Amino acid sequence: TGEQPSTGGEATVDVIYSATGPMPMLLSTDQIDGYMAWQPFVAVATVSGIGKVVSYSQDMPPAGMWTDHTCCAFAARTDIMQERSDLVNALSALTIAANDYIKQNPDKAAELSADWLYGKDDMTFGNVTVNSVNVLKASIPTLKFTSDPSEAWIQSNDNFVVSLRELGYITGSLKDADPATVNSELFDFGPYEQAKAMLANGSITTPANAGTIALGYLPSDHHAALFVAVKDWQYFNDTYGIALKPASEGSGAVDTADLIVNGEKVATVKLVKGEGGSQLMTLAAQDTIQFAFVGTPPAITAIDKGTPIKILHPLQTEGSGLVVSADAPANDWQSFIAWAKQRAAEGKPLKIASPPKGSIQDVQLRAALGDSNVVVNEAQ
Amino acid sequence: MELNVEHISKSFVTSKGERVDALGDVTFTIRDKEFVCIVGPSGCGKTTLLRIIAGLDTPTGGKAELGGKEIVGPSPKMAMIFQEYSLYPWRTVLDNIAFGLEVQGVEKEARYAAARKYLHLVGLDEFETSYPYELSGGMRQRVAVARALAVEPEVLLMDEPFGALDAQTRNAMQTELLEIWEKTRKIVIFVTHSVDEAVFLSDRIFVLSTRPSNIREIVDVPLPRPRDRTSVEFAQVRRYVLALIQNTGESSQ
Amino acid sequence: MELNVEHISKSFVTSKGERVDALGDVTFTIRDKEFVCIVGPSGCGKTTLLRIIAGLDTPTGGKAELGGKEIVGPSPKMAMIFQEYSLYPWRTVLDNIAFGLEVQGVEKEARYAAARKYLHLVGLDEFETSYPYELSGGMRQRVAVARALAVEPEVLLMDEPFGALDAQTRNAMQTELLEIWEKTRKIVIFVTHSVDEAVFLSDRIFVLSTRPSNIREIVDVPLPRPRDRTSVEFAQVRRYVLALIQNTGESSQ
Amino acid sequence: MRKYLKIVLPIILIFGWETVAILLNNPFILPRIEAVVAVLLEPTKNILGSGSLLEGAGLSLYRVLLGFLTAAAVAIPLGILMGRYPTVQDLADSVIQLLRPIPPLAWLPVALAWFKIGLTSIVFIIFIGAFFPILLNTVAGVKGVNRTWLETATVYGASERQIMTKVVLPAAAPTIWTGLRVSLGIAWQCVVAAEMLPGTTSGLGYMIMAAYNLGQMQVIIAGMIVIGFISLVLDALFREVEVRMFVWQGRYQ
Amino acid sequence: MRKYLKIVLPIILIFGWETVAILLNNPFILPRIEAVVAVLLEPTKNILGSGSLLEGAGLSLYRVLLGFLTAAAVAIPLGILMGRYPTVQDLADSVIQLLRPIPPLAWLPVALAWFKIGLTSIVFIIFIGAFFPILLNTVAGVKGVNRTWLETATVYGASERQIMTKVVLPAAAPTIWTGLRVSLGIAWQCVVAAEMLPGTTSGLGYMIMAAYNLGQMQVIIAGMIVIGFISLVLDALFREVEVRMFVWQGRYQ
Ligand SMILES: Nc1ncnc2c1ncn2[C@@H]1O[C@H](COP(=O)(O)OP(=O)(O)OP(=O)(O)O)[C@@H](O)[C@H]1O
Ligand SMILES: Nc1ncnc2c1ncn2[C@@H]1O[C@H](COP(=O)(O)OP(=O)(O)OP(=O)(O)O)[C@@H](O)[C@H]1O
Ligand SMILES: [Mg+2]
Ligand SMILES: [Mg+2]
Repeated sequence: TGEQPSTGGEATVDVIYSATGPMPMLLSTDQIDGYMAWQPFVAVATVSGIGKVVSYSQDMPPAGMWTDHTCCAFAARTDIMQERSDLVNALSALTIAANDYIKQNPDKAAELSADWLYGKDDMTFGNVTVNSVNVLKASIPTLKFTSDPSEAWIQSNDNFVVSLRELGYITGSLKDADPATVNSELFDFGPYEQAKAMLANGSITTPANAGTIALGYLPSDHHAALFVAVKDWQYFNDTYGIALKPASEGSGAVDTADLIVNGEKVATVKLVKGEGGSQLMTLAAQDTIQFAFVGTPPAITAIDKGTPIKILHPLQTEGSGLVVSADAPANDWQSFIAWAKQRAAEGKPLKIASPPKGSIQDVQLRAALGDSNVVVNEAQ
Repeated sequence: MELNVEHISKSFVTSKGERVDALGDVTFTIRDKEFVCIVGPSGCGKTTLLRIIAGLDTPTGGKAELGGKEIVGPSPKMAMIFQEYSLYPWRTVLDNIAFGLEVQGVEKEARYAAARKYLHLVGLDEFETSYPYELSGGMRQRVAVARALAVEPEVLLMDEPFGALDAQTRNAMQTELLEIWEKTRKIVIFVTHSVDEAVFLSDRIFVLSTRPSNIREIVDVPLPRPRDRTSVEFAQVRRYVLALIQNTGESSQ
Repeated sequence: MELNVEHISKSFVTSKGERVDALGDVTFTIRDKEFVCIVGPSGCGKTTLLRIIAGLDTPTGGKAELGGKEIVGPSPKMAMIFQEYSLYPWRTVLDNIAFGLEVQGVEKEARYAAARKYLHLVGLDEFETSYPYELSGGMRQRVAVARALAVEPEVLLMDEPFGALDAQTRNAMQTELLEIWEKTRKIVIFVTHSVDEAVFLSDRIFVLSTRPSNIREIVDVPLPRPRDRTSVEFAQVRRYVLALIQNTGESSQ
Repeated sequence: MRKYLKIVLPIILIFGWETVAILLNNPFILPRIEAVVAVLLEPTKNILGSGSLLEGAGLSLYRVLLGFLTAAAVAIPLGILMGRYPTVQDLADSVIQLLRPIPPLAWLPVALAWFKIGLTSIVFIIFIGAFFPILLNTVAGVKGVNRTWLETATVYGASERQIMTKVVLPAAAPTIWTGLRVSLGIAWQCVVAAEMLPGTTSGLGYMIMAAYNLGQMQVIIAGMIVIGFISLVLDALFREVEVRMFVWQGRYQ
Repeated sequence: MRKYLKIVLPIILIFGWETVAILLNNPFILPRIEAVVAVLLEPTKNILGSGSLLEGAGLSLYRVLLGFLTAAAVAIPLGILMGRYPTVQDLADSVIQLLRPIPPLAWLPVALAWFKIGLTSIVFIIFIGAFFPILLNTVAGVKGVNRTWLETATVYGASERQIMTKVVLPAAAPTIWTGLRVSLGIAWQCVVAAEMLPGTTSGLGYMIMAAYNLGQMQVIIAGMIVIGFISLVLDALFREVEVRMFVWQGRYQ
């Protein structure tokens, strides 16, 4: 470990891979100059006053490239899609309905998410204590909750395939595949269409009993659809006739829920909290989980390695950001790059923390810095 | 019942692969109810000889017979008291004495009754529920003796049982052992380094030579019991055996 | 140089908080170059007495003086040989013998020269570079003796040094010790359980009583050296001391 | 006096902590004691949606005990077999030596693949940590059984089963117990790793890692203190049982 | 014969593994042996962008040794002081007992806050794991130093410093060495936890966790095998040194 000196006259930035949890601490103890993270860690910085946002992910360069950029999606194993399409369609429908709910009730969604993720607890960041509900109220509006696999969204995924190839993270079946093959490998929008149709009809077809299934997700408000669907299950039951009823009441995360369609229990759903998208993909490969809420890049790399899953439709887009400390001389991307160049010239290149290699945030940060002619060094 | 040892020899192969001839060619006969002591230089094979008689080791050559039957393994007819303390520290005194009977499947009541009898014989009644660590060295060896007697063996093998005791306790134990032996009358083979002890206790003393050892001489002790250590006859036998030993050990190391 | 012990008493408080009176009131004088043996029942305080003389323990009452000066702590004038083996197993025989001199800051060459001299005296020249584990029990005690002699003390305190040896080795060691003592001539205080040993070695035998102990009797041994264990005079002294001890110990436990 | 000493350092540390915390004024690096105490004082309050400290402690205790007991149930019989029969030892040894150094954390993926999400995986990780200390101590304990105790049993004609239950097990019990004590401590060390498994949303280990992922120092430190404290209490319980169960060792007064 | 036995179980396991792997046909649950061997056979190939197996092993070894040596450098002097002076022991004991059971993983956030991103934090986590076994063994070793050895030195007038360097240290050395050996194994167990720290993108532990996140079971298992193997080799080295350094214990032939 240790920093390498900046090379030549080029501007460099050191990227430090880290779990997101310690990032606010690292920032406020001057161990890093900024971090690129998913929500609600961007909101954590602004609400607690530790840092400020340089750029939300959709605004990062190259200009226009990241508008509506892909983020998390609903994915399922191909075998269950073939054998139990009724179940897959029903779950898709619930997800779509939940996304509508969030769009209509962002504050309620923030509260339910804060309940799931933090038990609505206060959080302490150094000298500042903030309420998690407030953090999420700041965070939820910066996300775009949509279930629509639009052309732009597909294009954004294709952009990621290109970036991941360039970074050397794609080595398998997608390495040399043409765009059409890539898309047919990655996506299956059938369940989305069916779900839309059922919602439009106002009735969900009751699937046959499926025993116990498992759905993986990550502790981020990107997956608020799951949180609202479970925490306000009564609403979904009453409105759509489909619900995930938690096995036990109380605050905090729920690990088991009953899938109820038209008043009938269809399946026991284990809700598996993972640590990262790639970990969820491993679980899917082992058939430990059959469904996942997961970032599309981990799904892409997993499909590339032969994991039998398909991406069904998005959960949300955008939702990450680059944060620097509150007193940093950077307020937007331009001034950030100027700062980075100045610090590189002083021989003290900026240290920016990022989630693991190949994550959306990693790919975006590298691409944006590259576009601004800044070389990325990996701290070892 | 007689005990015959016929041309017994025993060699060991050490971990280094060297051969150690412990016993060369040992032959003797012990008469019924006889008390015999074995003396000899350290490392000459006394313990080995006892172990072979007890059936714990097999001889390289020759055989041992008890009552005309060859000894091929441990048998309830023989009890051995080891050189080191061998009481089970997790058992009370009474349970230690009852061990042999327990192993033989004797009922609880019966074995405790027998154990109490021998506990009384060695004069430790009040220590029935004590653990070994609460006893002095001398008391422990008395418990070991009681345990051995409790199974009512034909032969009692004792490997330097009083070696670790101080002079006084040792003398007292010798007197006690003789009293017990007189009451129960079995063959006793008693290994010791102390010529004094050997002369005080035994009917005959077997003097072993250095390795590979055999019987150098068998000394009769014709004195009536109880014997007086300070008598001239006692000193005579003692002097004779000491001289024998002194000539036996070429080296003192 | 004389050693005086005046009205020494010593009490311990055990971990349970009970008081044990080890030494009651002990007074004696040892003359220059005298060889004295101390005998007495187990636990009567022999080791305690030696430790007080060596300056390792302080008496509860009274005092010990060497050459008229009160003993308040360990001094290079005295060397002690402990009841247990006390060689340093990680040092070779030569380094063990040189230990006392090394501690006193004697130069390497000088201390090895001195150590070799005493190594020769105890007849172990060829074991110079051996480690203690490679020696038999008797050889180890000889090394301990050499180590004690090497610092050329005025007083040599020996606590049952030959207790763990077999009869033969023990006899040989006694003879050797006397030879060394005759060559170097210092005060020797020798604790033993063996009356035989005491009679063979010493000018006078101090017989201690049971706890809280004091000197029961001091027995002169007027026999010329080398002594014959099998002689009638030897047996007489032996018998006398044995009788004294037998009466001393009321209990044999 | 000694009792006071024991609390001197903790008190100094607490004062030092608070002073440094005030001077640093950076709760990220060192939160004030109040912040941690505030967490500890509300053990029934839900923390960050991962249950209360009390629930977490209870759940982790349950998991640790389950893993620990499973490990004991496998390791003790296997250890006894390995200690008593060289064949079994030879069979198992190479695999055990290779598996032993592998960190519990490295087993996470394997646990998940084999035992799927749920209690079994968690228990498996704790099992892995607890298994080897128990196994190694059991083997050592059984191998260390005094040969004389075994041969005594043989002399009295004990069967292999009797030797196992009446000699080997009681004799090895103290060593096995030590293994259990050490291993329970290690089982606690594994609970954080075990509760990192996906699908886990409760337990002290989970709470610590969740707090880590949310940057909540005061919760982490509170969690560490609770783990330290529970381990202390369990260790004290084990010692207590040890003192009662193994009085016969005569070590405790 | 015994040698063959040692490879029987590994062979069975390998066959069993391969059979199950073929039947399961899911490399995410159990990869084929070929896949693991392929990883092991190309130790210089970059794996998952986290460096090659060889680099990872080298780097982890470096970190482990650094943490281990630091732990030794602190724990041994502290342990000696605690073992020799009850005051120091009383002072430090309660804090040590509380800190000991806290899992290395739980220290991650603390390490990060105190030692910042970088080598120091990693070394600290390993330090935590390695520290306590060394400390406890050193204390035990120093406390276990034969009282007679200490008193012998006192009798010869050794100063406290001389007693430390010439008696306490050499006498406690074998126990301390055992502590070091155990602790090096534990240090390896901590490397995975340590390499989970932010800013780390290399080392065997990192590689295992990265492979875990990417579902590369063959890399995980290869990493586990390499860790197991390095530990085995280090352990063998320690034993080798032990045999050479501590010949004087007379245990090894
Ligand atoms: N299992 C063994 N392997 C190798 N050599 C052995 C073994 N048992 C005994 N010996 C050797 O056989 C010889 C006789 O040993 P034994 O124990 O019978 O002597 P001993 O007369 O009882 O000695 P002591 O008086 O010291 O008890 C010794 O040289 C000893 O080293
Ligand atoms: N440190 C101590 N604390 C308490 N009691 C002690 C201590 N040291 C010795 N004693 C007691 O003082 C008495 C005398 O002990 P000492 O070791 O001097 O006897 P001894 O005559 O040398 O016995 P032995 O012949 O068995 O060596 C014993 O009863 C012993 O229990
Ligand atoms: Mg013997
Ligand atoms: Mg004594």
